Amino acid sequence: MTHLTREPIAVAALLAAVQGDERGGTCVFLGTVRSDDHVTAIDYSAYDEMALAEITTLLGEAHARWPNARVTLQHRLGVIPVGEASIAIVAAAPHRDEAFAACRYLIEEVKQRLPIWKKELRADGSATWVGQPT
Amino acid sequence: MTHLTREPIAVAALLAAVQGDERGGTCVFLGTVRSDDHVTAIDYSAYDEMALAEITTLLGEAHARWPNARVTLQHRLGVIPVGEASIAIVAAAPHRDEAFAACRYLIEEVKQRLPIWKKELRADGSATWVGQPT
Amino acid sequence: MARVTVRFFARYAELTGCESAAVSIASDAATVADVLARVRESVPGAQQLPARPLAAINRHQVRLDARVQDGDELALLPPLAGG
Amino acid sequence: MARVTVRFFARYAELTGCESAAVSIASDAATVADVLARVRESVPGAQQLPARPLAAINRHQVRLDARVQDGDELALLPPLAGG
Repeated sequence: MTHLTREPIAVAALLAAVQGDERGGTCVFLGTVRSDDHVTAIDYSAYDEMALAEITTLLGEAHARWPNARVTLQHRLGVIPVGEASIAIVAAAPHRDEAFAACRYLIEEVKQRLPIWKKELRADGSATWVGQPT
Repeated sequence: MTHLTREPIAVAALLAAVQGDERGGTCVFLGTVRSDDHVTAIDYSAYDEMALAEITTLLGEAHARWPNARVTLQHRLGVIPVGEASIAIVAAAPHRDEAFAACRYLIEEVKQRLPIWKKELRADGSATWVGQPT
Repeated sequence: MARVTVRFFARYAELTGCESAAVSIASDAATVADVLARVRESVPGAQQLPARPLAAINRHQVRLDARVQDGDELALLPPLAGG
Repeated sequence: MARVTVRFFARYAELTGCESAAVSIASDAATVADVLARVRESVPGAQQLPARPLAAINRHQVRLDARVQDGDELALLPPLAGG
């Protein structure tokens, strides 16, 4: 499982990586590019080596906290058109409480901790870095 | 979108039904048959007409509570082998809080309110109704 | 007189060997409990139904003291286990 | 003397027109803040970096008073926006 990709995210492969006969609940979160404010796409970039290390840390934290859960995630980089997924998180667990909790934990930590940046691209050719003081 | 099916659930079709350019967060819950206690499959049956009416009610409640969310679900009936999904719930919303909340609401209500029953089938030919006082 | 279609599901259908039964009640003010009592008499195996099963009239859950009317569909529902 | 590789990402790479720069610091006890001061002098556009950017040494976030050592990779990180 590669956690950073420049291709469209294949959720089926993520599901296959974590589901199993003992895990009856699976929670998936998909973050997709929104069409807010005339955005047509977002260009995602990363400090790849640090992002990968941090993803490994995050997944380890989730596994420590919910030992019966299996979790994985994939973040897409590059130019992602509106409507396509930039991130997919999948958590499978024996019961749904753990699956929801692990999935939610991971998306919150991803947003706080991954060295990834986004530049919104608009139809008029303008571009804006997200989350930057201007 | 048919909410009760006797075929394997196609999550992609459910996603397509609710995702959209204004909805950046999608939460999916999949309930799959677990291999607990030598179970090899679960035979799901329903009071179809009432289950369909109740599903429509539930989806309406979720939409009323999270007006920006789009939600759908599909419940599979018949004999479902271990590892395959009996239910899929999908909620897409502008932001992830609403998507998680609507998805979680629906699975809890489904478990409480749908007139659906399950009979666990085991390799030795035995079968047990789930949730029955014995 | 009220003619009611009684439907049995899942384990209750197994207990009675029956999916649907027509039941007639003379009273103008019959309740679900009255129909249930009649069912216990007339449908073999129905004695094994629990004392107070979940019930729905015309696809809406009701209490056992709810009134039934001519033409109603009364469903007897084992403990719900969807999902 | 410490030789440090400084990496710029996203908007900071745009401001400096640079992805990576080698910086040498004479002090044995140099901090991230010292390297940052040197970067502002030597890399065109780096004056526009914020006063206190996020920083990581060898892929771990650190404070600006963290020590840098010879061979370190110091990354200057715009506000994180993953997901």
